[in-house]
Amino acid sequence: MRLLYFAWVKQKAGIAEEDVALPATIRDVAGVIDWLKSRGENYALAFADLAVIRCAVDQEHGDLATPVAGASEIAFFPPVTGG
Amino acid sequence: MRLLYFAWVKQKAGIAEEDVALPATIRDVAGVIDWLKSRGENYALAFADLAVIRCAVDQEHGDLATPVAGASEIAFFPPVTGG
Amino acid sequence: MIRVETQDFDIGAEVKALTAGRTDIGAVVTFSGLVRDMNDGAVASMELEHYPGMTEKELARIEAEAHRRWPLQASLIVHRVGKLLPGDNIVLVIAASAHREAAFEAASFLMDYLKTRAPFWKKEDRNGAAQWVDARESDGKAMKKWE
Amino acid sequence: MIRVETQDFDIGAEVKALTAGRTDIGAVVTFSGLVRDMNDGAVASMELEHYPGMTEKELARIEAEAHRRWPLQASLIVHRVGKLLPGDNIVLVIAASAHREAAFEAASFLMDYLKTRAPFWKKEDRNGAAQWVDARESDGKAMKKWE
Repeated sequence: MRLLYFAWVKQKAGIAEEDVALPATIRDVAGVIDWLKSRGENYALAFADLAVIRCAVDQEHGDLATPVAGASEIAFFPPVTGG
Repeated sequence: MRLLYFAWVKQKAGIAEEDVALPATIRDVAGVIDWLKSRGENYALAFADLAVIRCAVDQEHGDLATPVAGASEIAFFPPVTGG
Repeated sequence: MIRVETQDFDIGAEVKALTAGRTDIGAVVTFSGLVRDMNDGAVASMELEHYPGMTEKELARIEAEAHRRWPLQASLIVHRVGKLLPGDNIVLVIAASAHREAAFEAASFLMDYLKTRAPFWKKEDRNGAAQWVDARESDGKAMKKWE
Repeated sequence: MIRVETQDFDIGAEVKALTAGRTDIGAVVTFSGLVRDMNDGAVASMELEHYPGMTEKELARIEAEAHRRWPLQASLIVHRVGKLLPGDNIVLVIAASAHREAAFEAASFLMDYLKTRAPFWKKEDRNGAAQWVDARESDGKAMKKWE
């Protein structure tokens, strides 16, 4: 599964994208974030405040409860500020 | 005093503009219209339905009750349809 | 700024002229109205008549009222007169502001007021017969919402 | 139609391209958003980051939703990415309809949805320091009115 990071989430995590093999026990986006935070201080920093984290699963807006089974791409980013 | 007519009011009255000397007894736009109707069939035709007559006194929107004393220009026209 | 003229306008050039050299404008809304012919050729052309003198005064009053109600950095009203063909531009309104809400509302207000107060009259050449266009009741209603 | 690109756009040319040869369009509303620098030189430049792939899908979803809600003859969303300077264009939205109410509402809707759902992020170079722009609470409220 491909993970993508944008804007200050990318900056804090120190990584733009990566391919990972998620543990089979992870069911939703919240599970992915918990797992990432356990992998390193950079992720703990990027995901310190979940109120300002947004996500997309296979390029559609999701939330912490969105299931990740079968997904090929999950992206994490701050609230959007375009336009 | 100058009288101006626009759009189908002009067409029905058969005149675009004219200079007139109003009787001193005429106080408002309604009085001007009554006086015009007495002057000829063309005015009677143009002002047959007052619900669709609009007017301006000295280039500001008015209505039947707008005073005409001291005015130098009164215009009669249908509801506007620009834009 | 207001203009009443026979020639066509270029929306991009007008927006550029209003915003050139400025960095305090964040939002520009334009409205342009065009001659429609919904019935495949029924409308051959349209003639725009107006009340010279009052037209300019009324457009200036409408524009001033928009500036009184919203924080606008710049605005423009251009209305064409004379003979126009289906697809031709009739009117252009531009409202520029720091924020988009003000720009959208002011442009919409300018059009609603212009439609009900600016002394223009449309005459269509429809199937060979000249016909004055009737005022739309919905235009009166649209203006009332700003009162 | 939607486009994500680095180059600038010309509002007039885009409107002409959407309306050329048509006589069923009576009203065209455009919104353009520009890089602001309210504090006299504090913002030297801005960088627009986006999520390639999802951006295009999301803009297409937003545009399709506008066509579902209003009778639109044509529409366009153009969003620039990369480095921009104060006064530069950022985004262009166009909505064309038979009547002005639909064109105004659809353009406003497109911007409110774009502002809260399209995956773009602004980073300002402000007094020499790069700073991610915070989302405005008012944008979330603006979107809620369409629900």
